Amino acid sequence: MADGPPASDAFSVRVQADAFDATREAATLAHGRTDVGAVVTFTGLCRADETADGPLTALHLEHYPGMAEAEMGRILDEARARWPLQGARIVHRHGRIVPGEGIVLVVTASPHRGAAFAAAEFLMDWLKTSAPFWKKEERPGAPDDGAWVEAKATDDDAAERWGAGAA
Amino acid sequence: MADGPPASDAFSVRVQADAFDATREAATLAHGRTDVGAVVTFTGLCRADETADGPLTALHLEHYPGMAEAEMGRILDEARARWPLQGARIVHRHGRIVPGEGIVLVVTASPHRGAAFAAAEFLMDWLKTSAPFWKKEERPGAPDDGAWVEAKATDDDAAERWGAGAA
Amino acid sequence: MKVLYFAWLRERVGLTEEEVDPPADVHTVADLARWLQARGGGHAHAFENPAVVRAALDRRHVKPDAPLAGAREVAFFPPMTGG
Amino acid sequence: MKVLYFAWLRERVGLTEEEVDPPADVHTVADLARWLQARGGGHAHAFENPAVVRAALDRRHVKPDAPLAGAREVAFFPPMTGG
Repeated sequence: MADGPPASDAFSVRVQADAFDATREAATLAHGRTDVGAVVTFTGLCRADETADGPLTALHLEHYPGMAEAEMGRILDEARARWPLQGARIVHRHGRIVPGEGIVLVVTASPHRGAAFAAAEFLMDWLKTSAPFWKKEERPGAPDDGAWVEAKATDDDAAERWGAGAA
Repeated sequence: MADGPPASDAFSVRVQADAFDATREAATLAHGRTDVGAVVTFTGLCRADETADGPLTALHLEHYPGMAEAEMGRILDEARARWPLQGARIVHRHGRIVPGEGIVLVVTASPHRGAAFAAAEFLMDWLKTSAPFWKKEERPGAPDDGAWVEAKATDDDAAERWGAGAA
Repeated sequence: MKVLYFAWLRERVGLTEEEVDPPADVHTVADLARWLQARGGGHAHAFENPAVVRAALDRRHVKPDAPLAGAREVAFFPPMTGG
Repeated sequence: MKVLYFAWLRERVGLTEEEVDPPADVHTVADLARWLQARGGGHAHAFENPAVVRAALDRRHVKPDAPLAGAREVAFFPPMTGG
């Protein structure tokens, strides 16, 4: 802990319209520390998928300001209660996001690799199902220029495997 | 795939004495691509742990040149056979590494987050148990100035859960 | 009581938020959804399939049987698709 | 046949590698380890507990019962601790 950032900075959640720098976010979490053994970063990116209605040109992310940050903070607290984390960060974008850009970033730091991996997966699984964000496709060839993305049953399953009561 | 790097560059293993830039390695894997949905990076760091013999001042990593790269390549091939990866990179350092520095880096890119996470964990678990690297502690207060790190049964268990025959 | 709508519920209702003053027999979140649906028009369209509508009370997820009991802000939205 | 040693096996043997010419009855990796151990000195110390010695033939992991059969490079080392 000696020269690490104060505990309050080691854990944070953020919602922003701007692109994030996954690399810098991860670097700051362990920077100057000598007690971290494992850092896991997950970046979820917008993919340029193509359907019968043509290519996706962007995703529009709508969110519930205030609740989004609160819910992300609750998910982070739940992860801290389950694993020995030294730091964790969630950055989620809103607004228009084009293919190739990052949508969400999760970073976890722990003395042990198993905890860092598990916590990162847990955070992503719960973000998918409980953070109040909604994606709408921008697909110029589609009816109404694109539809709301539907929630996947597989995402619910992924979140459920961590057990009830989370987040 | 359109403007991504050629497939041959998307998958690589490297052993080096120099420090690596985790952030840049991850960035290059998805850079300019619009088909990647998830990037997971794992960084294993040298920790400044303290025992009755005093603080660890460094780790010395010995490796088997030639076999190390070959074995890392075989592990990577096994991961590619198991998950739909668009890119993966393993960088492992040898030589003297001080607390706070990275020892190993694994990056995986996939259309799907589950595959990216699973492949990164698989790569790390198998690296721990099958890549020919050995760590010796530099601990000035200890007999002989430090001992060889002993393999952990938990690492074997972690590798075993992926099933026999890997790597 | 302030009601917020998100994603396609917002589009169907045609409002991001509105102040409502439901009658005394509207006790739960599900009661409120039914009462809003009964208004017809965009509201009826938004709430036509209650099974796919999620709700939050004062920015916390709740089940349909949650009592409104003094909540200041109720939000309705489809299943989340963030991450 | 070239034999390589790593980590504490290297330290105990006192060599990083050596050329050896084992007799015809040395068929397997385990046979070779026993033959090396019988040399005494650093070799005896290195191979005193065969259960903690791992081996590779031509840069691939093998079990102790693997036949040497024409291998050019045999390596002995403790369980790996990379990653």
